[in-house]
Amino acid sequence: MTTEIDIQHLGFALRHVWLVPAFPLVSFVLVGLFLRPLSQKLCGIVATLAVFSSWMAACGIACEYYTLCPPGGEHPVLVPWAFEWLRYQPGMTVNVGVIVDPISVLLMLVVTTVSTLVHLYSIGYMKGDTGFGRFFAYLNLFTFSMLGLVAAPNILQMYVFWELVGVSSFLLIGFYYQKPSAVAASKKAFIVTRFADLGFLVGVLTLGYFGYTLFGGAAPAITARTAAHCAMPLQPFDFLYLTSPEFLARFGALAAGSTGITLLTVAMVLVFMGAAGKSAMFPLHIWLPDAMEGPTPVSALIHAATMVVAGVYLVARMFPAFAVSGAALLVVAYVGAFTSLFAAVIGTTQDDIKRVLAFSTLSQLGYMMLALGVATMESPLGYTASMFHLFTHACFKALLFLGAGAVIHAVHSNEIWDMGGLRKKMPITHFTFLIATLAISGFWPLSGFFSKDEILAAALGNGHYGIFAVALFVAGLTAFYMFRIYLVTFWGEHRTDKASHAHEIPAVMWIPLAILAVLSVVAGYVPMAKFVSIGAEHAEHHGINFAIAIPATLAALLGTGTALLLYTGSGSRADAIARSLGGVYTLVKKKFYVDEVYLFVTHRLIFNLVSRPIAWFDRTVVDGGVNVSGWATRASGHLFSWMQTGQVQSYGSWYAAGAMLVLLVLWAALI
Amino acid sequence: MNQLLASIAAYAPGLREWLLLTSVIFSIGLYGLLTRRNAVGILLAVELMLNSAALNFVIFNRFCMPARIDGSVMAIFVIAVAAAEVVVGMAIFVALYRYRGTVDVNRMDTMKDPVTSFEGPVAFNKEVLDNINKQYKSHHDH
Amino acid sequence: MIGPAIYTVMFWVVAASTVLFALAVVNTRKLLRAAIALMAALSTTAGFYVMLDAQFLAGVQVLVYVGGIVVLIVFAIMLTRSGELLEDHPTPERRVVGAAISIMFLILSAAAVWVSPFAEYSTGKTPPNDALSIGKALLDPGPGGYVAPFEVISLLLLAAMIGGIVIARKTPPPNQPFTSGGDLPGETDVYTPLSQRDPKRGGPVS
Amino acid sequence: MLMLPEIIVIITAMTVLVADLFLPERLRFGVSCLSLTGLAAAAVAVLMTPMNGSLLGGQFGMDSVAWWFKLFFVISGFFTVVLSMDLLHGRTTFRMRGIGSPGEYYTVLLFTISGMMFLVSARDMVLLYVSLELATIPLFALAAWRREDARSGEAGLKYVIIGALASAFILYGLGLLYGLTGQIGLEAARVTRVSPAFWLAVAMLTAGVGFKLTLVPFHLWAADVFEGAPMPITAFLSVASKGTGLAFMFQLFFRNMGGWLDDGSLLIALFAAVTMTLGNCVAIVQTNIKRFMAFSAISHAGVFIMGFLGPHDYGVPAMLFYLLAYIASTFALFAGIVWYSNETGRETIPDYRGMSRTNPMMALAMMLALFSLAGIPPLSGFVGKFFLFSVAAGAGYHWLVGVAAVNSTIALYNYLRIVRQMYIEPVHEDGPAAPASWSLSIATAVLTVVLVLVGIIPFFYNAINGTTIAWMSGVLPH
Amino acid sequence: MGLLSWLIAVPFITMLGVVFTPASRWKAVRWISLIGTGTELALTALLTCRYWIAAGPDTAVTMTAKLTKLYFVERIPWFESLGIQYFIGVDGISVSMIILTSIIIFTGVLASWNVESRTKEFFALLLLLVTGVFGVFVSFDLFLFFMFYELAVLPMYLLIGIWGTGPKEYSAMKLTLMLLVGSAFVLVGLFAMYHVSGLHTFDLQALAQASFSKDFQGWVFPLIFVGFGVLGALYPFHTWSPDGHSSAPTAVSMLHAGVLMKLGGYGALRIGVYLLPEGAKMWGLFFMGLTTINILYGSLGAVMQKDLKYFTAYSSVSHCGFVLFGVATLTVMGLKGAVIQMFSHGIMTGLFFGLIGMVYGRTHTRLIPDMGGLAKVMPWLATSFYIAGLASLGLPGLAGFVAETHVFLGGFFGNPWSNPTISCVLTILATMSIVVTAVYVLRGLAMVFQGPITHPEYELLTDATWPERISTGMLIATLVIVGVMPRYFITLIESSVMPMINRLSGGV
Repeated sequence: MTTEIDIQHLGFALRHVWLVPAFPLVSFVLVGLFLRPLSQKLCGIVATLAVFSSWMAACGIACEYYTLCPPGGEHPVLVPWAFEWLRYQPGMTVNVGVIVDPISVLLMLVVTTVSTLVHLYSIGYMKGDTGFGRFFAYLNLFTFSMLGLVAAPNILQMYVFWELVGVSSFLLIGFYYQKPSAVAASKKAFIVTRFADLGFLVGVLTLGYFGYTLFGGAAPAITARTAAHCAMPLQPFDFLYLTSPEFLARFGALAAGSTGITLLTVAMVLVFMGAAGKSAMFPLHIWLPDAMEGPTPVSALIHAATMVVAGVYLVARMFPAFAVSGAALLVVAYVGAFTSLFAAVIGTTQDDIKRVLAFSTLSQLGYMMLALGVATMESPLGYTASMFHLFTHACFKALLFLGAGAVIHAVHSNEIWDMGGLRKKMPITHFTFLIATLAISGFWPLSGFFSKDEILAAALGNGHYGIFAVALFVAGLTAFYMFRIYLVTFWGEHRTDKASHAHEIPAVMWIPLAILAVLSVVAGYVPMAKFVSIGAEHAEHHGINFAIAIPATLAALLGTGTALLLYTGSGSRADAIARSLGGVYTLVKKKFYVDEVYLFVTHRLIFNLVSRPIAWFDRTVVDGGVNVSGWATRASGHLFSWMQTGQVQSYGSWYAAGAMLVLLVLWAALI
Repeated sequence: MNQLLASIAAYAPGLREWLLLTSVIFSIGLYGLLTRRNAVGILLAVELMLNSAALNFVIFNRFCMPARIDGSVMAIFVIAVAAAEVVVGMAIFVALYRYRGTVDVNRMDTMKDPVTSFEGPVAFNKEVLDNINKQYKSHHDH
Repeated sequence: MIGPAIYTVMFWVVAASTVLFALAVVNTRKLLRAAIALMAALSTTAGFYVMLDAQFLAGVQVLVYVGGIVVLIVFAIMLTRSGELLEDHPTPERRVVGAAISIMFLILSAAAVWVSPFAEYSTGKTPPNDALSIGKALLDPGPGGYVAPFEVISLLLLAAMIGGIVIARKTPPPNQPFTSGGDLPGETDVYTPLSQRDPKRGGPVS
Repeated sequence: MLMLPEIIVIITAMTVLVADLFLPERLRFGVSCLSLTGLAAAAVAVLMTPMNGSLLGGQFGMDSVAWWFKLFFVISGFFTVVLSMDLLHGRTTFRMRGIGSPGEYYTVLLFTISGMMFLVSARDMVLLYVSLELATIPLFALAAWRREDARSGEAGLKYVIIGALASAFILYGLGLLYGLTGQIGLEAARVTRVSPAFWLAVAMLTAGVGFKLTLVPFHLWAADVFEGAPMPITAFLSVASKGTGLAFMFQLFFRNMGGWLDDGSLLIALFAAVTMTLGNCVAIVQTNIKRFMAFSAISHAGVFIMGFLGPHDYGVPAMLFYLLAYIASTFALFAGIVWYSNETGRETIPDYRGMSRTNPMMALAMMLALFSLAGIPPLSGFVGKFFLFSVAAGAGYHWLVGVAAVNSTIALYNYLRIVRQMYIEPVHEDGPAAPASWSLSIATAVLTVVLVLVGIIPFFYNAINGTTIAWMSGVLPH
Repeated sequence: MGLLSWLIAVPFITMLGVVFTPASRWKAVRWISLIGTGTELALTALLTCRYWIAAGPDTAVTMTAKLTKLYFVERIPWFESLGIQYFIGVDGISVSMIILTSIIIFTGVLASWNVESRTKEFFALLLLLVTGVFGVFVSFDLFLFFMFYELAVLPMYLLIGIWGTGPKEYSAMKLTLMLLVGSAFVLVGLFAMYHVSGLHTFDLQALAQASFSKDFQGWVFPLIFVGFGVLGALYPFHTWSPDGHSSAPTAVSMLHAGVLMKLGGYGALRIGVYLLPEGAKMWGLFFMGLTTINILYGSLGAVMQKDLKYFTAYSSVSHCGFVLFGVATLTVMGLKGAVIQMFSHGIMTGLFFGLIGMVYGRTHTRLIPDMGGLAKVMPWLATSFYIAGLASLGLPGLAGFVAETHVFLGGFFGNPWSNPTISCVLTILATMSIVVTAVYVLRGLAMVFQGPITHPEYELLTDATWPERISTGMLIATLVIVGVMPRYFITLIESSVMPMINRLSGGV
């Protein structure tokens, strides 16, 4: 039953949906241009207030949306507010607006909550830093662009804010621009994501092209269905159109030449390439570990909770299209699975606390991707599971990062071997960090358990046994490396004097930790299936599916056990195993030398073998050509000037010979 | 006798023979102008050429348009022009002789194009190439 | 009958002599001899004029051309003292090139002239070639007359004479005043700085 | 009275000759003023003569083209006199040896101008040939005017010999034309049937015209004579004698052989292309400013004869307009060169370095003249070249327009070499040249203004075009 | 004297004012030229408003029109016998280009605030250059167009020759000669059209109605396109651009890269595509390929440049490649993208070269390895440099993105007359440039501005002075406005591009 919703008279929040991205934008302009030179304190407050008010607006939207169309029922896609931004050609305009549907509401909530907490936390964390105002301006810019991305009703607006998110992450990673490593990391992040965006752009172009050419036929049916919900008329770039069954049917039918792969798959793989870049999937993951150079709140906000999930959100948004081209979905699944395994394995060997958390984020993102990958339109459990895991992961991963930040703030070093025995010095951080570790490892009462189970159930349900096995093994690994860093940092004796003098973080920093801890506990019980679902109606399912829960918990227990075994006590046992593994250990520690390969490819191959020869070629050959033509005229000048010998009689002979030549030419030409 | 006279008369010079004559004299004059070493000698050759051209006019007058006297009048004017030319020519040669002590035409080539050294394409390009190499010394990589 | 035969014989004899004299003008190494050869060549051309019923012209030719211009040339030879020493041979390649060009010219012009149809009109009526008609033609302002060229040729001769005089005259000894300014021997071409110049010649009036 | 301008010029020449005898040393300057007023009077006389009519039974004709040519000759004569005033009256810092005797100089100069005017109005071969010789032979004398200077003598020698050769060729050509048609008048002697002798005559006459207009195989005398002759005479040679050559070509190729012009247009196109390219290329390697101007004149000759190609009712006005622009630009440039060589005696291009700092106004005038010669908008050179290119394109010779455009680039390179010396190089170490005398500065100012305005104000082109558009239909035999 | 004649007259009058101020008060010269360019800016604003009012209502009409609708037309017969007239008017494309030029010249004058040696001649030549450029953008008579086109090229020689750095004579001469050879090609094409059309007039609108045969257009179009391409840095003829720009003083390279290179694109569009549609169809794909090389070649070449100005010169070669690529696509989006790219790249390069001049004024070196960590010392310049860099790599929210997406979509959609797969492949190759641009922009800027300060003496460098702040501020504001709210800017361009498309598809 499609509830009759008329755009004109919606609730206050739904009518003013544009407030959510507007607040951070206004505060970015305010802080960036005017408040920065005034006072640092004021910047912090204004920035946090702005994000907080956009959080409130998001909550308002969520409530009104779910009162309008109650959970469990039909969730129509609304575009309550939009304006024409850019007209490419008479039939093809791009509207900027805000889309309201289950996943965008969810994302808005997640982004605004984590962003508010991180703003609060960084007031304490960044105190006394010279670039305080600049930091908050960049944070607000990031929040604005993330909200813009989430609220994008069409793929081009998403691409616009996609780039803006990339730039703000570049600015934030390179915040300490005095440090060469931070500068290199920010550059690497931006270039790698930019490379992925190339694929995304080509994908957008293909979708735009086929969208426009097929727009004539498919449009009337779709507009009939969705006209009521949208402020502006349907356009080729809109998601409503791109994911509509009519369009997909016609587009899916077009085969790309002899290979038999449908054009739809090609487009979807290209789009996924953009998503893979932003969510740091396997080939394009190298920038995320280096992104840890930025201040920790940045890592918490961007590289844990919000930006990296943009890729997942994109795939979710285009899910119907992915579903129609089955092959693209398989690609998503396998890439996701492999990344989670790959990252988890590396995570076990890293020494830097933030690098470990980074690899754990990589691994959890792999989880979400494989969840989407395994889902199909018929049994869309994976879709809900992925969104659920996104929600829970945002909470506890942000908490982990903020906790790590607190620890680093106290010990002034990232190395876990410099810390140790901090549970006595920093009790609140220790307690919240423990909750988050338990959540991520997937133990029963906490949120991690529920979301991970749903993913495993989805994988099993749709018959992807291989992926299920990998996911299970990764769950174990996650537990192992999480408890490894937990034990090394908080248990055992103080390894350095700084660790011994560590003191608890101020209130403004531990309040967000507490809130996040509560959230990561409560988040598990939210009945996500009712709120977020797609495709066919599926049977109500409640309670815990024990067939999945038991093996998952067993794997987690196994991982925790090995961690306890290796890292409590003197820790010599860990080194012994490391030595025994020998080469494999160093290989894994060096992140499988992927960075070195990239560096080699770019510097040696592209710079030396391509652009230097081009520059040389341009300077000598093409430029040489121009110079030689100059020389040729000069040489002909010398040649002709040779005739001027100064001898009168040679002039006379040239004269007479010339006259006769004229005669001959006349005779030959005109007889 | 008559028969002998008649055979001689058969070779009477028509228009063609006359014109052949003038072109022979003209080319001899031209040869003189191109080879004579002494400037005055060249003027002699010029006189010859002008004279043959004047003769040409008279021939055409006699053969083509006897009713009028255009050819002869033109010849008279040619003679006058030749006179003027000789006057100026001789004045210049005398002045030149007084200054240079010779009127040998081959030595009158103080003014000619200085055939400067004319560097090949690489040399011309050399300055540009140095600029390029300076620009691309293998700079260290960051 | 005799007339045409004699006419032909005379034509070929005079033609041959003209060509020989012309070659002499061009090739003799002693310049005076070349001048005399030129005189002979021009007189034979006067002979041609007679044969072509242009008696007045022959007279003018002998009087003006041979008598005036060639004498002037002889004066020039004397002045430039090029008559005394033997003129050295032209450089071989100059000679070859000159010969080649002139022979080429001869062949081309002869061929062109030989085959072309000129406006031949041989009614045998001799042109009114006596001095009276030429004189009248020179000064007749009407369509047939040549009064304009007559005036122009006088200008030309005057201009050539003035030019010749200016170029060829000797500068007078220093003490004698000279009519044209800027030519006094005192003026050397040494660059005198502005300050030392006398006011009359554009120097600063102190 | 149609012949009034010529008569005025001749009378001025005579009075100058006589006045030179009686004027005391102090009033020597009066000679120049006399010739200037004479030329001005002649110019007024030309303006007043009607544009058609004939005298002396058709021998001396007058039409619009002749009218314009006479005007241009008188104007260039006027400016040559202005340019040579300082040199002749010793008002120069760098003493020129032996350029004296201003009276005779002006007389001979005026005679050549009258010769040119007669040439334009000649309607039969006799007057044509004699006036051509009157326009050329005195120039031999003028080229060799400076007796003590070996270069001037040598220039005179070369000019005499090649001039004599050219006049012999012209005479032979005219003789053949007379023979072919039996008529002495130019319009009357139009050949109806094509024959080898006619082509021989055309070849010989082209050689004669080539000598006067410095077309390629016949241009070799130009460099040495321009370098040897005194500076004002080089100016006169490069402008007036080129105008005479053009007038002579008009008389021959339009009036006499108009019918056959379209057959020979490919030959003319080849001539134009080769002359332009050679002139511009050799100018690159020149260092002496006078030799440089010789080659620039040669390249401009190539541009001129492009007017003969296309539909003639556009070619004639385009050529006349370009002649006007060429006169203005070349005289403006020569004013600067004459002034600089008078004041410092330096004649090589590198010697002009730093002039923009020592004498900015003169440097600006010379730069404008150079850019006009190179054909840079909005100056008149550009407009003139534009119309000539359009004529060539109209005739279908697109390749020639391409060659001409590339040539104007090479020409710009040549002219920029001088501008570079003036504007970019440091000041010449021998110190600045004294400021120009009042006569030269006025002349430069006037010429530069004309140079700029001729391109922009349509009056000039429309005037020329209006009068000469019908000229061709009158002349061509149909 | 209509509005447009005043538009051309104001810089000329300022130039005369500058020339006639006594040499002693050279400081006043800067203020005179600033006032002059200021009035020019005001005039442009007035022109834009009046155009917006006049052209607003009939955007619908022009959708199907075959001839561009001109506004504020002024016609004065000049040489009637040859059909030449002083015919100036303006349409959407010209208005956008006029806005660009007046902004760039205003900021150029501000950027050259401390030119001490021979200031009078410097500003006089600069204003003469701008008069030529304004003339080109408003003239619709081919003779007038060509006259202003060559007038705009010539002052470059003196400006680079006298005030330049490095091998200035060599690069000045090379620049002038190559541009003139380019205009030689155009000249041949111009005359061919004038004569073959038989209309005996140089009026652009009339020639547009003349029907040229197919093979005639076949050989004239490449001539015109390559002729204008030389100025628009088409691939094999671009070598003057790195030398010319690196030797030119700041304001000159701003004006040259910012505005003069746009003359090439504008000419190719206005005379190439508009007058010779059939020729454009034949050669479209070929030039698309050539300009793809242009784009990739320019950006790859820029990666290894050590000198900041060479770096920017190569990047502007790549961006001008976009302009010509857009023109070669012959689609609505392509042509529109070309015009927007002309505008946005003009502003971007103007900003870039202005900033390089300012940095050079302080550190007296342009070699990237010699500089480092300047952000700490001059934050304003560093931020504006970064904004310019991000605009050049096509960050959404700045003008570059709008233009590039238009060009890519235009290329991707392809036109009915050329093989769609090839145009898709070429467009994908072109899109790769956004990555390479990101690489060299960030690499260059990071080396110069970020990291620790390399030389101790850089510690005491000062940040931007007030003229520099105003100029950079203005340029950045324009970039942001066009980037964020492109709608108003684009509808006008679209209405003046549509006639060209109608001519292409519908034939004359």
